[in-house]
Amino acid sequence: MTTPESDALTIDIDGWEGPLDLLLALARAQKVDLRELSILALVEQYLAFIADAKALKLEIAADYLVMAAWLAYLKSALLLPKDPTIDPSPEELALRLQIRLQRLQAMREAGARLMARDRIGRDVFLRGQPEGLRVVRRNDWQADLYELIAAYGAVMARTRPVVHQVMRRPVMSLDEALQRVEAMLGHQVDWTRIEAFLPGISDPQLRRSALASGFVAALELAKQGKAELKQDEAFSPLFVRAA
Amino acid sequence: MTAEKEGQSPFSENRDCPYFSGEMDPAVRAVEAVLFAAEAPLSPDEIAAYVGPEVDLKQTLRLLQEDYAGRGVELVERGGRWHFQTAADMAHVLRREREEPKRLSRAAVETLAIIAYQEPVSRAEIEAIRGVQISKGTLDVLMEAGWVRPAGRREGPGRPLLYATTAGFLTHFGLKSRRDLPGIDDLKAAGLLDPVEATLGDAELESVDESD
Amino acid sequence: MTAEKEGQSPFSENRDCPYFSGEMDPAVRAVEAVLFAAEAPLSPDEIAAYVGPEVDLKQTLRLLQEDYAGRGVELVERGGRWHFQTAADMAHVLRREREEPKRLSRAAVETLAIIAYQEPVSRAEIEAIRGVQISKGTLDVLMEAGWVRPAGRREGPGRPLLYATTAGFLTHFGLKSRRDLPGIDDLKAAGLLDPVEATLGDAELESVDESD
Repeated sequence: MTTPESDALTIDIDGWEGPLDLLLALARAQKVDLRELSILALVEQYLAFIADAKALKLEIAADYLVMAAWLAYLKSALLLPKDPTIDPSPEELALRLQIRLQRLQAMREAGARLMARDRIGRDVFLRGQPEGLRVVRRNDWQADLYELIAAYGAVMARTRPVVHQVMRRPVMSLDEALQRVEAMLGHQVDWTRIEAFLPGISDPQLRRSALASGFVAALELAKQGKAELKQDEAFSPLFVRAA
Repeated sequence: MTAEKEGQSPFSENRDCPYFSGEMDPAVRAVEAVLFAAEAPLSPDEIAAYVGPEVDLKQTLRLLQEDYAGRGVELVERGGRWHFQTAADMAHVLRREREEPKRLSRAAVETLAIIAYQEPVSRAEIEAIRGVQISKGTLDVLMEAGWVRPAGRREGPGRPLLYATTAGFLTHFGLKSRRDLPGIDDLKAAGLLDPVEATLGDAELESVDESD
Repeated sequence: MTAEKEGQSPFSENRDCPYFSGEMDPAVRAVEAVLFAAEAPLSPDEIAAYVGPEVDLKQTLRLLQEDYAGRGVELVERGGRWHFQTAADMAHVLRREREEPKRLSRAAVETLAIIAYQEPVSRAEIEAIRGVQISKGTLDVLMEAGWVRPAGRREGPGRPLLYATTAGFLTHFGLKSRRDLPGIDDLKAAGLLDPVEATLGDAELESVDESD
C-alpha cells in the first residue's frame, strides 16, 4: 500500500469539485486501473486527507465530512467479519463506489476527447462569406368562373336599382275591380267562382293583382249588402252571387 | 441526374484521375482553404500572410482557378482581390420559389369581372361601375396573377390607361374566348342579377372604402 | 510550393484531365453551388427544394464528396446535414490571428459529455454522475452554444426535464452521428453508460453546490 501522499494533495479544498472528485484524484494516485482499485486504501487516503485538513484548521465543506463519515462506516464494515443480513453488503457498496469513480473518470475523458476534436471555428472553418440561399414567396392567386360571373352579376345588380324604380308593374286597381264585379254581379244569380269576374289575363303578375283586387271588391260589395260570399272550407274556391 | 446514372456519371470514368488522389500540392490546398474561409476577398499579400511568403501565389491562384473552372463554384479576381463565388449561371438555383395559394379579394374579383365583360376599360370606368374607388393593389394583384394587362390608352381627355384580360385569364377560367362568358340575360335567368339579394348585402360595404 | 515549380507543379501533367473540362453534370454543379452558398448545413430535403426533386442526391453528394476529398476544402455530413468546411489539417494555416473560441469550464465539458454519451438525461442524473450539483449557468452555456436542448420530460415521479444534444453539436464537433462519439462502444460494453442508480448517499451529495 502506498503511503498517502497527502503532501502532494494538500491543495485548497476549493480546488475539488466535490468529494467524488477528490476521491477520483486520490484513486488515480494509486496509479492502477480503476477496476483494480483498492477501495480500502482509497478510504484510508481520503480519511487521512480530511484529518490533515482538519489539523491545518482548513474549512471543510459539510459534504466532504459526510463522505468521510460514510467512508469510515464502509471501512469498518469491510473489516468486520461478514454479516449476511446486511443488505447491501459492504463489498457491494465498495463495488458501487468503484463503478461511480470509473463512470466519472470515463465522462471526464470523453469530455477531453470531445474538446480535442477538430472543432468548427477553431480547427475547421465554414465558408466565410456565403452568398446565402433565398426563398421567394409567390402568390398563387385563385378564383373560379362562378365567382367571377356572380361578382359581375352583383356589380350589375347594384348599379340597376334606378331602372327598377322607373318600371311600373301592371296592376288592377280596386276601383276598376269594384266597377267590374258590381256590373257583372247584376246578371249572376247562381253561385259563381270569383275568378269568373276577372278579365282574361295572361300576365301572371297582373292576374294575381286582379284576383287580389277582385277579392277585396267582393268583400266591399258584401259589406254594402250587394253580394254574398261562400267558401266550403279554407283554401277551397270562393263563390260570389248577388244578394 | 437520376438514379440510372449510378456508377456511370459523366465523371465516373475519370475517377482514377490522379488529380484527386490526395496528392494535391499543399500550397494549393492551403490557398484554397484560406480563400474559402475568408470573410472578404483577399489580396495576394493577405493570402501570403496565411500560407507563407514562399508560395508562388500567381501560379497557385491560376491553378486553383483552372480547378474550379466550369464547376458550380468559381475563383474570381476583382480589383486585385480573390474570392470564391457561386457560378453566375447558378443564380436561379440559389433561390427557391414557394407558392402560396391565395384567394382573390371581393374587390379584385369584381374588378376582374368588369374588365372581362367590358374590356378595354379605364380605371375610372371600373370605379364608376363598382361605385367605389379601386385601391392600387387591386389591379396589381390581377396583373401579378397574369389575368389582366394594360391595353394602351384611350384617345381623349387625360388619355386614360386601359385594361384588358390576357390569354392566361381565359386559360385559368376555362374559357375559349370572352364570348363564352354568360350574358346579362343568362345572369338574370340564373338569379345572379336579383336586385334584392345583391343590394342588401352590399349596402354597407359600398359606403366603406375598400381595404385590400 | 516555390517559384521554381512554375510550369512543373505536381499537377501540371494532369491539366488535361477531363474532370475539369467544363463537362460537369449540371446537377452536381447545382448541388455544389447550393451547398457553397448556404449559410448553414443542409439536409438532402432542403437541397432538393433548390435543385429539384429529380436529382439523385445520394449519388450526387457522394460524387461531390469524392471530388473534394484531399483538397483544402471538403464536403462532410453531420447529423444528416451536409456542409463544406476547410480540411482539418489546414488548421495551422487558418488559425493565424483567429481568436480561440471561449473555453468551457470543466463542469460544462463534463456535463456536455454526460449529455452526449447518455442522452436523454435529467439534471439529477448528471449530478449523480458528477457528484455535485450543476450550477444554473452550466446548462445555459451549453444551450446558448446551441449544443444542448431540452428533450421532453421523463414519465415518472417529478417528471424531470431531460436534456439531449443538437444537430449543431454534431456539426461543431465534427461527428457524423452520435455513434461517432469517441469510445462510445467501449463505454457501453463496460456498462459505464447504463442508467445511474441513485445510491451511495447521493441524497447528501446533492445538497452541495458546485463551485465552477
